[in-house]
Amino acid sequence: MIKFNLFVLPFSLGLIYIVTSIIMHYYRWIKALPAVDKVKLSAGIRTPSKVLASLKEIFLEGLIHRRLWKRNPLLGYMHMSFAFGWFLLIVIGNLESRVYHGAYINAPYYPIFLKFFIHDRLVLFFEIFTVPAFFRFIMDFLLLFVLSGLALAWIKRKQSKWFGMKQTTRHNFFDRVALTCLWLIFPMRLLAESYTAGYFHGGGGFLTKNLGNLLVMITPGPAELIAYFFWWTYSLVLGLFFIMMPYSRYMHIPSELLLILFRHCGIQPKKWGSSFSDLEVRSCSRCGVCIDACQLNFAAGISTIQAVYLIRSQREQFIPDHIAQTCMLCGRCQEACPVGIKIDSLRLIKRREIGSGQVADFSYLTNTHPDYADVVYFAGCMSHLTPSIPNAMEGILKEAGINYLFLDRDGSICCGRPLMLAGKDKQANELIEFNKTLISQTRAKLLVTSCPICYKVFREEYNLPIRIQHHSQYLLELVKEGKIALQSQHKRVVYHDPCDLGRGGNIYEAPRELLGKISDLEASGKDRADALCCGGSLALMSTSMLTKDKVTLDALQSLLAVDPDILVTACPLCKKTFSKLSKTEVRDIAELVHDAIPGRKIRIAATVKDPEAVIS
Amino acid sequence: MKPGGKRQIWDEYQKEIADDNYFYVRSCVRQNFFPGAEKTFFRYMKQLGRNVVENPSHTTCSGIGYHSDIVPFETAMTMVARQFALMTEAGYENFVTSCITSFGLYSEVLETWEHFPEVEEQTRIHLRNATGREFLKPKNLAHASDVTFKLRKEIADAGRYRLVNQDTGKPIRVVEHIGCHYSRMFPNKGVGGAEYPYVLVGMIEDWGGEVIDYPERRHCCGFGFRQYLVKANRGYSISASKKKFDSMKPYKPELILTNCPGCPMFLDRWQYAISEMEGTTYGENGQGIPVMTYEELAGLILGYDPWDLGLQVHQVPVEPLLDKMGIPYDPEKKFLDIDGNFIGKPKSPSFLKFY
Amino acid sequence: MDNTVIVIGGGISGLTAAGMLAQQGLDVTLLEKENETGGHLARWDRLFPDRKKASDVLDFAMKGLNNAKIVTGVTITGISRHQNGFTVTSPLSQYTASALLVATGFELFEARKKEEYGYGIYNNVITSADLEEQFKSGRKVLTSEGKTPGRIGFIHCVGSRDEKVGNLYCSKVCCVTGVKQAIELKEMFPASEVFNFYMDLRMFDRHFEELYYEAQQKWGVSFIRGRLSECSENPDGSIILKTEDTLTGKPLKMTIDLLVLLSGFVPSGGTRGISKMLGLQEGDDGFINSADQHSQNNLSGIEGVFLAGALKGPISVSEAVADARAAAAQVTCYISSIAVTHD
Amino acid sequence: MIDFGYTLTRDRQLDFDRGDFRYLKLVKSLEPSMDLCIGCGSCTATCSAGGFTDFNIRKLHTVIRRGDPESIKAELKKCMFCGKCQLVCPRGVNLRNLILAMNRAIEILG
Repeated sequence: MIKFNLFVLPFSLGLIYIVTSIIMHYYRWIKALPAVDKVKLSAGIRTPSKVLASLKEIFLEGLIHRRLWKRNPLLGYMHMSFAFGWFLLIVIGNLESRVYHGAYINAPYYPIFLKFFIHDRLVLFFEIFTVPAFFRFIMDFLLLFVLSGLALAWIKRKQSKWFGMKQTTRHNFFDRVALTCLWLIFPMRLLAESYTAGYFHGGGGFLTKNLGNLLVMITPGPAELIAYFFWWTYSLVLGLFFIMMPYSRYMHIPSELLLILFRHCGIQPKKWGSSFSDLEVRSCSRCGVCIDACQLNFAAGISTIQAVYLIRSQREQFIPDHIAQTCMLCGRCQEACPVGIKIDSLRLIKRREIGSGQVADFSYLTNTHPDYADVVYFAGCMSHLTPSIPNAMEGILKEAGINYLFLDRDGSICCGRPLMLAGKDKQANELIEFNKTLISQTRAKLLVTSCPICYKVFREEYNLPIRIQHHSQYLLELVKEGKIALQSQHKRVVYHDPCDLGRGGNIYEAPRELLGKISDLEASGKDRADALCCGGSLALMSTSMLTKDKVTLDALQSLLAVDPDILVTACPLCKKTFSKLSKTEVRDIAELVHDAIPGRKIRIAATVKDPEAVIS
Repeated sequence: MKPGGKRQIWDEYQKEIADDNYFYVRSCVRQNFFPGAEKTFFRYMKQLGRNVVENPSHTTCSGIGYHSDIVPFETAMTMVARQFALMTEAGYENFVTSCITSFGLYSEVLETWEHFPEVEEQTRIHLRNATGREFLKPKNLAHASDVTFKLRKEIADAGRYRLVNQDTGKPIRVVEHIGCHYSRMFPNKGVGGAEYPYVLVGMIEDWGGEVIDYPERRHCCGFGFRQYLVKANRGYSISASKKKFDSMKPYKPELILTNCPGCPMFLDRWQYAISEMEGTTYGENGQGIPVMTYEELAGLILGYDPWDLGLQVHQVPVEPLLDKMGIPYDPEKKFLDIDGNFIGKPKSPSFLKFY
Repeated sequence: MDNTVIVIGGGISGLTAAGMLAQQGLDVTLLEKENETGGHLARWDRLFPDRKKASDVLDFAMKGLNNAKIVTGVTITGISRHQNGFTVTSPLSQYTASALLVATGFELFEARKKEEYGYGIYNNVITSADLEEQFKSGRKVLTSEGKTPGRIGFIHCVGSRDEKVGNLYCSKVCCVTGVKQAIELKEMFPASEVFNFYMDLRMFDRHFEELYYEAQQKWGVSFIRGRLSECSENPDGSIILKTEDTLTGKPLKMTIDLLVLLSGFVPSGGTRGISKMLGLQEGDDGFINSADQHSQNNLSGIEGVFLAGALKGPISVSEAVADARAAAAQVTCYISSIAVTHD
Repeated sequence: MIDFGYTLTRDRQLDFDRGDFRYLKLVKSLEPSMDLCIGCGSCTATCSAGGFTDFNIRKLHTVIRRGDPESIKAELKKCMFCGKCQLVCPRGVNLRNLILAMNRAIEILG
């Protein structure tokens, strides 16, 4: 029995190349890890639970593409049919080859090109129920499965709208070559196997056999040669694909596997970049989901700065400033990313490089030695432009008889996050240290802030030994503890999730539960993790007010679709931004709570604009 | 530059200047600053057949104290009134002052009395109580430079030299500097008004020179009374002068002509001080820019001996200018007084060219 | 008594009013001292804020005048009053009418009076009117040395809001004129830098502020808050400005190639003359006071004598047109009322 | 050199003709909206840093426009970047990025 033919060479070479290249990549990534992460990793791979979890995720995300399914079933099926189908072809192909091949080890190409080497015909009727027939059926079925995905992929390229995608990524040269190969692999396999089956009247399953007979019948010329030609092309495109892989988007497949393992070992992105970030960059499949998720794209028509492009320029070793600076860091793309890349931290890494030489001088700040209190309330800079929020908070705190201290009553010392959003962490830390001292001096057990921007940084960077709450959480707590009794005003309200509170702080339910008690809360189109940014983001650096307004107007349109009496949010910046353009009254949750305290004269929510917006 | 435009303004600020019989009051400081100046005024007035008298018992007008904020206006008015009394007693009615600040103060006082007769009455009472004197207000108040301006053509006719470079035949390039108190307060009291005073321009033009305008022409010389008199402010004073020099330098002036006691003093002495402080000189090849009073210049035009005009006490040597104008002088006699005694020769400055 | 009206002054106010009156069938005679009607507008190129051609506005005003009698080159020497109304005499002839509408307008402040700005002395100092004439002529605006100006300065409030020239009032329209002309110069010389030196920018009417915004955003015109104190001339003919940049609190010195003075309004010679003859009420600012600035702004306080336009103080063209129409309405009412009383 | 006991003081005057406009050019290219400032000062009035020290944003970018950047180099470091200025600007000047741009300019041009 012949076990070798020249045409297997391209495939085999390609295979050798890609395997070594992947090993080298893995080696480099692991080697470049910081010591701490190396420890985490070695510990991780020795912990079965973590390994299992990784394998599970690799299976669910790498083969089944669960996240993608959730987001877009068509895309999900497409990717699954490709990945999972191909995976099975290899596994089952191997098993099948063993039927004909006793040896324990055999050349990798053997199962791949099995039908070239094995094409015995099954004549007798009962043979249909034999093992080989079973395998042929399965293999043909899988091939069909993959081809269906291929068809979808092809349609997606031509008609991305059908997939509900407004935009797909632009490809570079290697991507195109690799893509062409990828698209050719399975048709070639189909043709090769079919011709072979047709010529030898054997070796094929329900698909290849019948298609083969048909082809041989209708195509003139020596079928054997045609078959041989297709075996060659099949091997060639396979080999070429493997060789192209490291230089194309398809490297994301092996990269993602390692990334998943890293994550499960608890390795985090680093502020100043690391091989983890590099791995993330490599793991991007450039599916383009982030482009669709980006408000700057669909609301303001800016379609050059999205995650996928940031990552690509990163891969090309040069990120233009405007790509790094033009982003609201709202986290929507991060939420949507099927690979779960922490794109915001990647962007911040670049922002830190810009102007990394700059220093701050906050020597003018002098410690005011604040009084002691149980609860320290920090309104935040922005709240000083929406005085109705701190006013409401104080009203409530008094009502609840809390021993509190309004720490930034006479003007805020910024929490530091705005500086961090501009990539100025060094400067931010000076402010953070200063505020930490102030806060600890109050000996308070609880820090409450009205500003999600502050809230996020308090939790992530301050590591204070005390509880930290956003006022929406705190007010709910007060209600539950019975410190304040509320009476619903039965206003129809829609709640807007501020980026830093929702996606940033994972606080979705507290404000809703609270609003449920004092108003008739209506759902809005995009909410929770999918909520839109108000457009006022401090992270958006080099973008004109006009553009920002577009984002705001678009968000308002979606939020006010149900025409509520009040648009409620829990962030002074969101409130200010919306108030500028909203026809509907915009208020902070704290104001509503304050109004809901029985015996207070209720303000009529009829004014077109937020009065505070006029004052400030 | 549209000369027509300036002429038009000059025409609008014609002031009446008496032709003869002047009662002259001196400046407090000029005899020390430029001893020859006032003497020369008398000399050429005599030569031109004009009658000028003065009264040795006249005092300061107190303007210097008034502008240093140490003499109240009431006091100043009474002292001014006394000067007028001296004029009245001498039977004169054309009052001529040597000092610009005095001129400013006299104008200010007269203007005040014009608008507030009761103040004038009060002053008469003060004067009467203090000195028993009575006075008439002058019919004509002029500054000595006004008078010289009026006689500039006669001086030119009688003159032996002109503001012309003998070698090149080109007019000498002159910048004029008018004392702040000349017409800033009352533009119509000065020849040519406040913005483009004509009093010195007229002399320079008629004596053959070329007037050059420069950006900081209007800027104060730097004296500013308080600024100089209080040592703490002196840096401010010299910086102000430097600003003028820096601004005029590109125009290559060959002479600075002034009509105020303070200005020539500071424009002259500060050139030395600046050169010693930072090595900067403003004239061609290390020389300074000679500074003169209109009397000294008139004297030169009329052919008086430079040393009789007191030019030897100038900090910035005038010899280069004399050479240009072709005025002969005896270097040997430079440091001799009227009786031929040696008055001592200052040691040569580090940077400023000295002769 | 008849329905004759004499309109004194053939500027945009006079023309508009005369047109209205004529269209209402009154017998209108318009007297203009110059040989051409149109007043300032006839010498102006384009109008703020929409850059409309001044000539278009004039043409529109002229349309209504078909059956009004227009006499130009008339020097009025006397006005006498009698029971039939008024007789206006000029060296050549006499005109009688039941009512007089005075629209003798304003003239621009004589920039020369602001000596320290050097108008008429320094070659490259011109007024907004000079600039407008150059625009109208279609020639490129050049420095006196024939070069294209690289840096241009506009000085606001020349002869306005200035105790030193005896005018405390604001001339109102210079601000937006400066902005408009700055834009026009930027269009002509995109490479040039244009600066406006102002005390306040009074963009009082519709679309003015937007024009200011456009000047900054689209044309990069710079605005420096500070009033020119004095300027002098460089040997090369360029001008050195001395002002304060009040927003940084520092004195500022700047060399510019062309300086444009935005001259304010003063009552015209005609206004002063006629007001003497009729004994109109002159305000402290020299402009004519109406019977009541709010409700009777076209009445002079003298029966049969009406007021229209800039003789009552600085106004824009659109305001002048509106005021002239209002005045015309007042005159018509008056004519019909006396017709009634005399029947 | 002789010390007379007094010194020549440098002229406070901004000499526009000797101004250093490299900074303006760069900053403008990074944030064109700076042209829209009308000097109202609301940015300075609301400024968080301005509440604690004599930090004056309005002055900072005006000075850049006048070609006199020296004076601001130390000042700029005081900004806390909170972004209030941007929220109150009546002309929609993108102030946070403007400050970022000024910092960049100083970093690049020294």
